[in-house]
Amino acid sequence: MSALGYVLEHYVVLSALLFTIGAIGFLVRRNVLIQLMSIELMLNAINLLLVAYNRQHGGPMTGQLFAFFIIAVAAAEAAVGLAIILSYYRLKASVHSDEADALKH
Amino acid sequence: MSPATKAVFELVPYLLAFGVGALIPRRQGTLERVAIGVVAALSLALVRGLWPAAADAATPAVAPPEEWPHLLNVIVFVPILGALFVLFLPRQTPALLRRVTMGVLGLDLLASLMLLRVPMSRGWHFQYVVDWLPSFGIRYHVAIDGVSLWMVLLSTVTTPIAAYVSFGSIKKRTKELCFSILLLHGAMLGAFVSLDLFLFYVFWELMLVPMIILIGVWGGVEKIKAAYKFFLYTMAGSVLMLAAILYLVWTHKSLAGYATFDYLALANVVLPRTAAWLCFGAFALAFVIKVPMFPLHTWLPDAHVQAPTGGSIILAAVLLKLGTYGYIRFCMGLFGGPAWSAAANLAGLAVGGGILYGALVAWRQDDIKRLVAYSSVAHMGFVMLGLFSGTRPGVEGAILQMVNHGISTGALFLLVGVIYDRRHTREVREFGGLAKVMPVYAAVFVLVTMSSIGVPGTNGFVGEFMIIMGTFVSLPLGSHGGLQAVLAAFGVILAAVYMLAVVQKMFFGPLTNPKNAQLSDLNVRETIALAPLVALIFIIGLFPSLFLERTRDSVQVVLERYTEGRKSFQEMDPSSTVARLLPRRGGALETGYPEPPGQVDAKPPDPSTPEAEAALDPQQGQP
Amino acid sequence: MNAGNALFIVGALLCLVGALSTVIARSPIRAAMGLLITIIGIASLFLKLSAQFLAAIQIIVYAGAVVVLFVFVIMLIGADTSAGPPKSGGSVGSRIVAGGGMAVLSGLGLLLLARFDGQPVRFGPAAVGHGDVEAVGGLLFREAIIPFELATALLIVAVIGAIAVARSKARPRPAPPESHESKRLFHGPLHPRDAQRPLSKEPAE
Amino acid sequence: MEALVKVFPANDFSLLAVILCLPLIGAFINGVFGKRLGREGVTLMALAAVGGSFLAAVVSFLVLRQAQAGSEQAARLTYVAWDWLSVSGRHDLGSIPIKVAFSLDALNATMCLVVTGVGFLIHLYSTKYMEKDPGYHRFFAYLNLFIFSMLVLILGDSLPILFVGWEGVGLCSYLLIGFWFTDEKNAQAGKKAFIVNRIGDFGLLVAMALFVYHVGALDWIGIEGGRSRLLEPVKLWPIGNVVPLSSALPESAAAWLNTPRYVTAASLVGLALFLGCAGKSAQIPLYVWLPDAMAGPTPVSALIHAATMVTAGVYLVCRLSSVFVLAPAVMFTIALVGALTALLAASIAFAQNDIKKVLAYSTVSQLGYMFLGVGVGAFSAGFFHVVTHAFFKACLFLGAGSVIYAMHKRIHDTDTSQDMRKMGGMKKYMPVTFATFVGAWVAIIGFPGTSGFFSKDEILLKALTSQIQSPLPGGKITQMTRAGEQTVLELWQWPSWGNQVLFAMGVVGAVMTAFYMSRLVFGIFWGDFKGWTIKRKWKAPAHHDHDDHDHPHHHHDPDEPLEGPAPVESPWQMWLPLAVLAALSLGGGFLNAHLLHLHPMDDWLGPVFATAAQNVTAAEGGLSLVLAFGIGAFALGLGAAYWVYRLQGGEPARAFVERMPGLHRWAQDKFYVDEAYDEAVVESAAALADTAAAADKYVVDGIVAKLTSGVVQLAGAGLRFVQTGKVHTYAAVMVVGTAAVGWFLIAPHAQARTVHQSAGQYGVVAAPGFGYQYRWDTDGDGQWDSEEFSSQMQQDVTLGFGENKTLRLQVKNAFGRTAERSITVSRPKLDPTRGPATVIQIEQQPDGTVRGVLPGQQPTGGVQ
Repeated sequence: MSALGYVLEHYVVLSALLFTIGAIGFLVRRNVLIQLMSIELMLNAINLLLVAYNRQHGGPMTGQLFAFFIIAVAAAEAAVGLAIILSYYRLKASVHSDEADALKH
Repeated sequence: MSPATKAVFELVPYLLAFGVGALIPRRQGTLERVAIGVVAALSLALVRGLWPAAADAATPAVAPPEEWPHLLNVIVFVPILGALFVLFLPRQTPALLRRVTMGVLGLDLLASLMLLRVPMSRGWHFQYVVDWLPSFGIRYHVAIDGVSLWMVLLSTVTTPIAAYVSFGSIKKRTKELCFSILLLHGAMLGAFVSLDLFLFYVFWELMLVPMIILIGVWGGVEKIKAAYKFFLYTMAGSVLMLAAILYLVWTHKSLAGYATFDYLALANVVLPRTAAWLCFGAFALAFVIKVPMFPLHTWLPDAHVQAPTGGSIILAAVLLKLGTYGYIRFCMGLFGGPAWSAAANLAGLAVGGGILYGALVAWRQDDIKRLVAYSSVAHMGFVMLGLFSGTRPGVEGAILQMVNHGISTGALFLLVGVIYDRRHTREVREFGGLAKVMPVYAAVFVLVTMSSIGVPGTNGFVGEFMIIMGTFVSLPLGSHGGLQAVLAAFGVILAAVYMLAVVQKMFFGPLTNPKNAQLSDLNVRETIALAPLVALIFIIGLFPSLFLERTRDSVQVVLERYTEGRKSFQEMDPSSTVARLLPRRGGALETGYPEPPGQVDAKPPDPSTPEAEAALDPQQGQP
Repeated sequence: MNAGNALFIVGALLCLVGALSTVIARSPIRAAMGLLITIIGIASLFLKLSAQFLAAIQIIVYAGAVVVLFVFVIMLIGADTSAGPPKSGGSVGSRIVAGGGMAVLSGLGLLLLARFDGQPVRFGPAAVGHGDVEAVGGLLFREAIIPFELATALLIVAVIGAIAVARSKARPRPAPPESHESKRLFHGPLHPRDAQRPLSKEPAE
Repeated sequence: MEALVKVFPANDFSLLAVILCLPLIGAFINGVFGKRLGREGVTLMALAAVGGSFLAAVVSFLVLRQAQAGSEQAARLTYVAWDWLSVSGRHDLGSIPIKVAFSLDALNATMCLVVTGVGFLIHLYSTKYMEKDPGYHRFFAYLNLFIFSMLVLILGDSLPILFVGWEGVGLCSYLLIGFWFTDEKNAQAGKKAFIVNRIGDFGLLVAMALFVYHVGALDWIGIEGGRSRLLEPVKLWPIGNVVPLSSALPESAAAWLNTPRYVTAASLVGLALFLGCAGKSAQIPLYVWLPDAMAGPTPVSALIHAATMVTAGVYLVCRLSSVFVLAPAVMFTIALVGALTALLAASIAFAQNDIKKVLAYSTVSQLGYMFLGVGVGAFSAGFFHVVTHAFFKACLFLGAGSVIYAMHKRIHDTDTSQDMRKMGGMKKYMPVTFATFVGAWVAIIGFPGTSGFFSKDEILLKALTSQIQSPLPGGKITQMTRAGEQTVLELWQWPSWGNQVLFAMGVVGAVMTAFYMSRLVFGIFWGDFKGWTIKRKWKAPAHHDHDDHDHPHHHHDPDEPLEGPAPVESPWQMWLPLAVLAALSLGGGFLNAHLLHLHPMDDWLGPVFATAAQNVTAAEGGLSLVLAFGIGAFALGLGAAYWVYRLQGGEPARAFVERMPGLHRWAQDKFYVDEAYDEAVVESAAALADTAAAADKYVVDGIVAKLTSGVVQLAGAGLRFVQTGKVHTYAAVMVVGTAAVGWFLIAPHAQARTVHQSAGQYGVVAAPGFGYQYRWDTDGDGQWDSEEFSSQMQQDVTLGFGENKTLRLQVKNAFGRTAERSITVSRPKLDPTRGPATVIQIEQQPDGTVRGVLPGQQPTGGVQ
């Protein structure tokens, strides 16, 4: 038990679980808001992985830097994504992603 | 005699020519008189200036003037920068836009005339090389030789004319028009002078955009369809060419150890049979579509009919030449072997599908522009035949015929545009007896027709004659050469049939259609635009050696490369799948050869191994 | 079991519970709360991995901005919007295939991971200053200055884009119907002017 | 004279440039500035140009005589203007420069005099004839341009320069025939002339190509010098590697088809050249344009379509006589075609009423005579007929023009004013015209002592006696093959009956000529005037005061009897040329009167034809026979015509027409040759063009463009169904795709690539994958090197030249699945004939390190 949290593989598995949960959430849920949150989950999982590996390698903190930029991009993505959701809601009065099929027609 | 008096005496013939030229027009304004006078004086200057120096052997041989390395950059980028500059001008001032455009084009013309000061000896001239994307071996490499020289001059001469004519008939969206023309001009020139295949490809594709805009915005009723057709045809060919370029570069990299897109380096790559055939096919397809050759020609009539006059002139005069130029430079230069082997069959196609078929179809057209478009197919068939013949007169004639076609067909499109501006129809049956109301127009039309059907004394004859003679004695065409030359000569009859039929229907006979009774003759703008073309028709027809002189050495080089390519192709074991890299020839022909990046670190030498098998990928067996 | 173990267990549990509740929650507001929990868990794990700066950023940006934004939007739209029945069949089949496939894939991936033999990699001692603000900041402003500036540009563009997308177009309002007899009947004129008599407070002319 | 020779040396005889340039300048000034110069200016310019040219020609002639006087060789005066272009010879070897060069020798000096001299007279005539035409300046510009082109044709020193003139005169002919272009018919005739001529030009182009290939020269000297190379055989069939459908044919037919057929290059060249000559000189089968060309103004008909341009074909045969005589078959063809043309044209001329048409067919017929002459090898006789014909036919045409000019006073319709049946009795009204016309008439029908008599009898004599010898010893070309000596081709021999047939045809033609020409003359000048009722003191109605060709449809009601003044003689500008030409027609024969042993012309031309004469044999004697037949033919023809048209008033002719209306109609409608050509050639070409146009629209465009776009559209329509628009569907597909990629990454793949490290050193590198482990069998014993899987990805192999080695590789993935593959590495044999692809030059640096450098310029071959 003493190794818990001090071994890289633990973080890798945790990150994989988080990512899987996020991915399944994204794939299964119809609510765009929750899909967007699932994406955030996946991004966080990746961040965790990056930081964990960076911790293992030590040296220059490029992994952390990368995570930093991912956070920045995630923020931007959330802002734009939410704006799109708002706009979509105005148009369709719904937040169900499977009703957005205007491109097909 | 003092230098001053001498100079005055030197000037006398020019003044005389100017005077005669200025006297020619009747009932027209000063502008026209001055313009025609200038054209006459310039023609004289051109003839005298290009006259071989042997005439005055008494004067000691003067060293050719220094080549200014940036001249080609100026020629290519002046129009492109001009296009960008035009974007910053207000669209409410069409007159200013037009003046700026004409100024830029004029500047470019003057700059391109500087090219004539240097005799076009073997090798590259005005070469300028600079790294562009070194990690991919892409360089900005421009240079000119006797082949591209005339292509560059052809475009710098015809584009201003096309622009000038366009400004007369197109009044809407002037800014976009100016932008498109300038960009198109720059891209065409760039394609003619690039020796880096990547650069060439960039210009080749860049050219498409303004041309589509020209057709699609100022075109006729079905302009969008025509623009699409033009685009899709050209694109289909050029993407395959890109694939072939990449394959070639990749092969070169695996052979020589460094990547380069440079023509000079890639010309030394000898591909194995199948690959060579495929790459040749990809290149040839791109060029053959552009030329165009049967059966890929159907975009041309549509594009011509729908394009505005200026667009048609540029399309016929310059754009099509990129196909033939590309064939000379790249197909014959890079893939001599397949090109040689395919020449006989392709020449059959050029004769049957181009010269004869094009003429027959042209005969049956009611729309004059469509007729001229099909006549283009026939004329370009001649050019291609000359190239396939692979003989000196054949290729020289083909190059000359490219220029001729640009001038004659350009002038024909211009003339069709004149009548279209007045009547808004191009149907032959709408006209008849026009010679009565538009005598000058009729005279010029007949003259250009004569040039188009190759009456001796005009430019058309010289090209066709050389091509036919070259085809007859051709080695690559073997025993078919004679038959193909005879059939091509037969095509000359058909040319007379369809062109004279249309001349007769349009200009002769009674003036039946009352709508034609009040048509005005050529106006000042049209006369000025036509004058240089008419002058060139005679200059080339009478003094073709002025032009051939400057292509001769380069054609020799092209043919050497061609036979050499064929030789190394034939020497290759047919079952081999291994490419080879020829050693560098060096000399003037390979100045600007891309050097490998730095020096190559090699393992300690093993004197007992005579070979460097960098290229040899042993074949893998099956499990 | 020391404090480090405990921190990891707590962080991991927070993450998993939060993630699951995000995905499972019916109401978006609950999902947002789950996301918040996950983010806090990740932040604590960052601390465990001696990435103090990132942990702070995580809290500030995610908890402070992103989740708040989510909550705002949920409030704007209405918290119960997802309650309605699906209008178009709901793509049940695709969702089952996708979700199931993903689950199977992940399971196989974990199995693959388990198949690798080899010793688990233990972290060594963290270098001094690893992941603190000074170190990361120095790196950010020295070596990664260009990406950093690009990130700022991206954020600005994103903000502008978000505004542009979310802003409702000032559509011309539909002209009010000429006469609503019923309204007139029951409510009287909506405005005194409509009653064709001067407002009581306006000076009569 | 001496001074002249000094100023104009023989090898830089710039007087030729003067001869050429004057008409060109005239054409330019008249064409461009003519309207501003006014009629007088144009007249002056045109006459000065051609007159000056004539004077220069005379001077040149004298200089040439001077040069010729002392030598046996043919004297030549040459002038090189500039280099035009250059082509190359067989298999692109050698260079054949084509210069804008002109030369003058006895042949073309004579021709030059005729062209400029007759040209000047016709210019003079035209100043009056065309006086009232609004296109006066245009007319003279064209006419001057024509003279220029004609001079280029005859003075050109090489075939291409001749071709320039050749097409140039065709162009001028086109412009002048269609001079009154507002009439559709004229424009049509011009077009026809141009296109038919182009067919001939095609032959000339082919001939030039053959010369380039076989002789390697295009200038006269070079062709004559290299003519023996034309005797080589040319395989005509099978063409190239075309194999006929021999398997589908019976044995004998296939054998017959596959037999190579040879002809001599000379025959091909001769035929091709003759096609050109037939086009320009209106011989069968290309004669149809000439009668239609009469749509042009009459002086044009006189100058171009009688005196000068149409004789260019004869000139060309004479010029290249040394080549033609190498092909006896072609010569016989020329003679036969000439004789046939003479007969055919004469028989059509019987039934024509339009005086210009009669003269046109007469021209065709006379041209046939010339070809008959040159065909039998009597070049100087043929050429002499060119000269005399120029005199009398120009005179006849101009005389006809004079008559038409008179008729035009009241009849403005072109066709009617030229109708012989409207004329008659002109003798009385136009005495000068009459006298000159009669002078030319007696010449053409061969009245003893006139020019026509001498030239025609000379041709008839040669037709009877002269033959072309086989140029090859033994008459065949043999070739050594494995089966022994084989005859490749046997030259065609001149048949023994050939001369008799040709002579007979010539005599018949002479009779016919005498008959129809007399019919023409009797019709015009004798009898009563039938054009209109002659009234003294008749005054022109106001609206008829101009003679305007722009309104040719200004018809009178045909039923209404016309009235008008008596026709009057033409002004001096018109009759002076007539008189000069008539005098020449009568007296010109003494230039070559062999009967009187007077033959300065033959002596003069002798050196030019000296080479050709080696291949011609002429039998002695036959003179009295020919004389008898010649005079007999003339007497018979004239007598018959006199009897029919004078004594019987045309009654027998009418009776003949009534008895055989079909034959007459046939002849009148020119034996329907035009119609047959229309149906056979033009229509089939048009049908071909229609097919091509339709094919282009539907088949080519259909397949290349429409089919392609159709396929794309169809594919698009199919793929639309895949696009549901539902996000979750896409997501599911994506997951499936991810799974596939994942599977690919995990499944074992035993792939490997070989890398070449250094000479003989190769590395075999296995492909990486998730959880892969490898084991190898490098020694090829079928046993794994070690049973354990390891992570060793690469094996190194050393090979000698031509050696190869097989390795086995097994890959195991994380789930224990394995895959196996064997890899063969081979090193190519050392091939001494092929150099290395790239030579790496080894350099030792000063610091002792060794570096390989890609050399700049290394010869191939490498270190052996």
